[in-house]
Amino acid sequence: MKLNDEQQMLQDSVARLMADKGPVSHLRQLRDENNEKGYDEPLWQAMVEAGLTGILVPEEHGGIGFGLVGAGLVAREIGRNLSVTPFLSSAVLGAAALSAGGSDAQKAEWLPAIAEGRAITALAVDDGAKHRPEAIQARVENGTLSGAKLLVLDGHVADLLLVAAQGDNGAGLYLVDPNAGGVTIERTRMADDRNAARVRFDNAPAEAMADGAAALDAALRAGRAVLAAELSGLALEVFERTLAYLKERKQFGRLIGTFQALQHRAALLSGEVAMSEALAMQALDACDRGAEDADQLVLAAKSKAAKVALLAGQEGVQMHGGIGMTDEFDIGFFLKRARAGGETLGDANYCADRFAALRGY
Amino acid sequence: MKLNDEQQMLQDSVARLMADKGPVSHLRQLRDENNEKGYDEPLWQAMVEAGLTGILVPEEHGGIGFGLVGAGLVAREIGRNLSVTPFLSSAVLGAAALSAGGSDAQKAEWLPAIAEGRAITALAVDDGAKHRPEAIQARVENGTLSGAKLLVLDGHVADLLLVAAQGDNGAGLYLVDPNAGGVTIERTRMADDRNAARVRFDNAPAEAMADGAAALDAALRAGRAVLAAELSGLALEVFERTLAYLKERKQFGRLIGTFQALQHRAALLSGEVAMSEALAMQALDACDRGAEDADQLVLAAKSKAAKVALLAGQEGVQMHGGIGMTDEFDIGFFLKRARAGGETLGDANYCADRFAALRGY
Amino acid sequence: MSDLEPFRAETRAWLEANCPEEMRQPMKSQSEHCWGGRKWEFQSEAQKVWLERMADKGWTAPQWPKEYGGGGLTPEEAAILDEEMKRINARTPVSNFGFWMLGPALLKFGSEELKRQHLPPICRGEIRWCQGYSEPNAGSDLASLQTRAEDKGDHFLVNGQKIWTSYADKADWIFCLVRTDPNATKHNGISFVLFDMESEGVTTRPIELISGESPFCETFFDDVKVDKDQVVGELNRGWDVAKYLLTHERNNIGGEPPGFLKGRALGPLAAEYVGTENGKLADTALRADIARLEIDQIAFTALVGKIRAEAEAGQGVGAQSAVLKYYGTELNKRRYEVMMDALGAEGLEWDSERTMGGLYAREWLRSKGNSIEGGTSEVMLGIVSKRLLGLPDA
Amino acid sequence: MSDLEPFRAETRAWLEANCPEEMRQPMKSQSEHCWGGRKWEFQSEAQKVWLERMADKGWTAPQWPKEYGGGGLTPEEAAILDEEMKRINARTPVSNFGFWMLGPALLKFGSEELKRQHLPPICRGEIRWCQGYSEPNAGSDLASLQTRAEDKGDHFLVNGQKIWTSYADKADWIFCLVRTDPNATKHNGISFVLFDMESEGVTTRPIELISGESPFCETFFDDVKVDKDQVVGELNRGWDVAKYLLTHERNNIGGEPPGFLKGRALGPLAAEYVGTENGKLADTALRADIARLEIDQIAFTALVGKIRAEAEAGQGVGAQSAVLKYYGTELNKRRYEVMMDALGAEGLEWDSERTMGGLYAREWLRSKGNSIEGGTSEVMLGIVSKRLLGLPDA
Repeated sequence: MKLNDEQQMLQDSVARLMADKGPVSHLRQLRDENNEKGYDEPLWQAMVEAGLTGILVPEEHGGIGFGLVGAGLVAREIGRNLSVTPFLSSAVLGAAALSAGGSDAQKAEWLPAIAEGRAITALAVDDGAKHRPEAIQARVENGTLSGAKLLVLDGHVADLLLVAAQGDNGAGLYLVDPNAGGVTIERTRMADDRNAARVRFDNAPAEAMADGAAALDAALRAGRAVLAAELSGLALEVFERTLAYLKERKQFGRLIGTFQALQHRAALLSGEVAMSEALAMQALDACDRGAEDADQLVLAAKSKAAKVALLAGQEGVQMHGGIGMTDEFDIGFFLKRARAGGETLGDANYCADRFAALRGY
Repeated sequence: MKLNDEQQMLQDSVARLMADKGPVSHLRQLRDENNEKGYDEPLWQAMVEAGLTGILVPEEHGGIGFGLVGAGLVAREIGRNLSVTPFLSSAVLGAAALSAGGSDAQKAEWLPAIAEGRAITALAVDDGAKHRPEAIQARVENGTLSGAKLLVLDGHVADLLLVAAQGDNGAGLYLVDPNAGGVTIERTRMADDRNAARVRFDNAPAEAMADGAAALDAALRAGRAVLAAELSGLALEVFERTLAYLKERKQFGRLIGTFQALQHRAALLSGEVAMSEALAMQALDACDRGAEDADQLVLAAKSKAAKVALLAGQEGVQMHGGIGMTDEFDIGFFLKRARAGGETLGDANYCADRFAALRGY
Repeated sequence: MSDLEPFRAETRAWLEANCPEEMRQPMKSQSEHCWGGRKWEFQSEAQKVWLERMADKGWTAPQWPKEYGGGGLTPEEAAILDEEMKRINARTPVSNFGFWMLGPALLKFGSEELKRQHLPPICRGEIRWCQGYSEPNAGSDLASLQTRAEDKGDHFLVNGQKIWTSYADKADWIFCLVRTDPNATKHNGISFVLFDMESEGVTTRPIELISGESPFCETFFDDVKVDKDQVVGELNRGWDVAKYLLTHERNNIGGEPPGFLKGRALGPLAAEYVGTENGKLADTALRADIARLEIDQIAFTALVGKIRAEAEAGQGVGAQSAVLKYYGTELNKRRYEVMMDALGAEGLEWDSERTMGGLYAREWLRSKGNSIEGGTSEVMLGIVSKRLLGLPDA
Repeated sequence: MSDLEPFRAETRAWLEANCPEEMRQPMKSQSEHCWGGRKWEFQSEAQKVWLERMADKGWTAPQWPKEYGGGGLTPEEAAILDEEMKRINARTPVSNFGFWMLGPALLKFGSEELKRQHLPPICRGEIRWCQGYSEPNAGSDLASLQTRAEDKGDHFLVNGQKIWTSYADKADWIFCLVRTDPNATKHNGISFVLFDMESEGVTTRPIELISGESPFCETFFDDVKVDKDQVVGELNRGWDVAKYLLTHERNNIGGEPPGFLKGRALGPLAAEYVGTENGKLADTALRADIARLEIDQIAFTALVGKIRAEAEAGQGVGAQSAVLKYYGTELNKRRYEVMMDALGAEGLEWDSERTMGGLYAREWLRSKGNSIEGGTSEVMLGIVSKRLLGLPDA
């Protein structure tokens, strides 16, 4: 696929916004000051003003309804800058879940709030250290939810939790007020210095959605596709920084970029990054078009992007040598985020496994 | 492990013998003349005279009882020269099976015949295209065997077939006279130009062994360990030929071995070959010592050797460029044998799978 | 797009009426492909009729100008023709190096006379072309070629040797790189010339590959006379033509490979041989390998689509073709390795009927040449690192 | 071998009697390791007693000569001591760069005076050493180092900057490569000198790694006075000493890495997190990755054993150490990647108690440095290709 003019404009403006207001240095600062909220509030406000929080919210609910390609373009720049906001949690996962499975009242309550940045939502899916949404453990009985979730991104700053649990009709999402009784939230700082939380539910009041299963499916599909775009952007950025270093660092009296072994590895990495990017965009587009193979493409894209981002991080550190191992230098942040983003909503193996299952082997 | 003096002498003498009497050109000739027997008879006679056919046969049965390390040293040189004989079929698989599971009478009849080169045996295990000895299909009932086997190496020249079949006490080996009624042998030429056959048994008379299950186990273990040595030798030879070519072929006005990307790939390949060799010898030695982890080591060695031999073949062809793709040049024979030898008695995946199972995951 | 609907309807009707039933059957093997040329013996009346009818429409080369025997179609129309042919499984009526390589070169660099002389016979499948590029000491380093063409006043005298000349023994004419100025620097002094393979002094010798096939030849030129008007582009500027064609050739790689694996999913194939447990392939490592390979293929296909879309939007493909060549061929090799893992012993049979004459092993072996011919993988990575990434020379 | 049995019996008895119970417990983390040195604060009385008793026997450096504070053991005896210590899980009493690096260098290149001065305090754990090799612009290309030592008659004056100096902030003395002849060619004019880190003009600044630890420092020398008798080996021939030590260092790599994964099988660990189906890991791709990794590790261990056996038989290790360094570190990185795949979100927690303060993620990140420090993987492959394979320079 190729971007249309509207999408190209979006990409250009988001690229400027993120580079200006959400660079890697902000992530470092948030970490160093052990920021309580753990995300870049001025950037988030700027994104609200730019309408980006409503990118998946239909116009009738106050959003711009730009679709997943649009969300992916935002995520790509987030990946390039390691910008820290609840964009994935709220504008993608929350908006996708509510749009797909919310009742009219739930949509009317939450979608405008998400679009206008008045509310942040967080998705709680994983009962264990590995993402296994086919075997959700948390349960809802008589309108109350019990169970424990981890890797709840932005869980400690959320105004609404979307929690995957088993109910009378199988697994689906439920709405839980984080401030309600029976909800215990423990913020867990992750290697990538992003917000995550462990959340316990002990008979916490839970509100059913109109179609909680559809909401869960939609959130996972959208989240994986958008993460694929974020990780592709991350990989591209690491690659470009590494390429620049190859053209500037001298050893043995010559630029290290003149060493053929590094040249070939750089060439391989550039191809992998290009494939990861192209596939992510195709998957996002397939979702927007409602294409038959959208699920396969999304799983493939997430699997590929997770691998490529990690490879880019590894090669980035290795080619930078000692300096790449230092905290002072930014490249390590990308490596950490590559792994954390790769793990989120299903790692490369999980996605490949589901992909294989969809293809019948 | 390190070779002792006796083993070192064996290696040296076998290396001379194979290079003199069993070079790749013989394989080519056998193929081109579509030789009826399909193996190098003069070489086989020389091996008989050197006692190599009795390398696994205990001295009391006329062999030299040199153990699997000895057999592996022979196989290594077979791998380097692609020498074509029934060494694996008869001197390794046959001798190992009969030694481990034959009755006194069976040992007395067959082991001296194997050692003296009077008889060639062939092992028939695989019921399907993939090696799955845990699920043997052929059956023995009332002393007659029915089923179909493929990849029966040297099956069409064998004097005795050792056939894996289900009997009253589970799966094990049975002795079958290839000339008996109910046995149909179809020679199948394989990609590596080795002897193999598809054999059908329709109520063919089958003689039970004293311990057919032990015989099957011993044959598989010995065969895999020896094949690991053969494939390691093959990989070493391909690597050395390729290395020599890197030092001789010029393009762009310089030796291609001066290109760093090729240098690094050659270095990687050399390490892989060295590891494959070291592991194969360790596995053979562990078998001889009756070490507890012998089975794990053998599976690891076969898996590794299959991968490395294939990698060596692939890199060998690629680094030779166009000439490597021609039949006139020998490198392709190594690639073909790498795959066929890798497949025999369990491919890299199969061996890794069994290895994982032994290690409990 | 809707204004193309009449064209689609016409095309569909014409194909329905004119494509013989036999030419709508999938080819059992590549040997059923129609190469054309003076020596061609049609394998069936249907093959002959189909070629004639398509050639009459100009649809053997849909986008070439009508005055040279082509169909004069726009890219959009050509895409529709392609779709409609695929819809009824219509075979390609004829194809050879004349279509893939020489035609594009002539259209870009050739004189009007050369176009009028050579393009129509290609379109009609009357002349089959081969390519004379590589030499024994000029493989990856193609520009160091030594075959020389001496200016003898009214003609050139060509002497030298080519290798890897595809089907030189079956071709009628050759387009050939020759050195016309031995004193110029390496990349200069090369010309792109055309001559008849029946010329005196041309001999060919097929090369047997490790797969057992002989699609390539060694080709020897001993005082071959070549007309001086048979130079494509400027004299001594043949390298430009060659580079253009190499890029063009690489750009064509990246679709699905022909052969056994075409359109065949590896998962179900593997299931036949390794079995399943709980619906998953019983060989867990093979399952992982297939999934990873298929994901990489889908990613590659996405990249091909993106690059082509950009190329059509006028940004051109250029050095990107090296990316496509590299990954396309490496993925194809991986596909064949995984296929061989799945097929086990059956994949290794060399000449049995049940394996269609050892088709699996032969195609597996043949795939190894993909990353050598048309520019090695190493050369491709070099092009990517220098021209796309701008990494400096040592 | 049987004549060594009395030695084994004595050793066993002595260890039984002298190794404190606390020193027989496995270390919970690397922080319990005893580094020794002037600034060392013993973490327990047992740690102190154990060091003293072992130092008295000379067994902190079992194979060094007795006159320098070592144990004077033969390799066979040292192996027995090692086995007997392992039998009761006895901890290494003390260890630092003095044992691993400087000692071997002094024993091979040092003057009698230097040996007598420096080796005994090392053996007693009184002086802790660090290594001054790399500089900001001399990493892989170590020989281009610029730190200079000017001959001031009765002393050298050292100026410059080192980087990646392990625990320079905790060490007492440094062995350091300095340029003593600025006019000589790159590999000449370098000397291997020793000086006290408390000398005036020495400052250190810890470098924080991506794992959050700071095992390395930047170290600055500003007019540091160094005695002229503190040169190891010949003046301007320090490169020989450095090369010897680099090989020695690389040769020591290849055993199991310390840390969380030491002695831990990945299969059962993964089973805890990804679950099993029919006794196999439910994540089939992870299962394949672990099996392939473990097979490669076993193969590597076999190669290490073979190379060491050959080395002991007098064939030496030499450039083989580059093979070991390369594969040892690359395998370790792979192990940590697979571990992270298995641990999922839990592996990513950065400072929680349940992850021992983010131990998994931190060790994973730390492992990335393995293929950089002590000679990068790229440098190792270069050594292999040039020195072992004899491939020519461009």
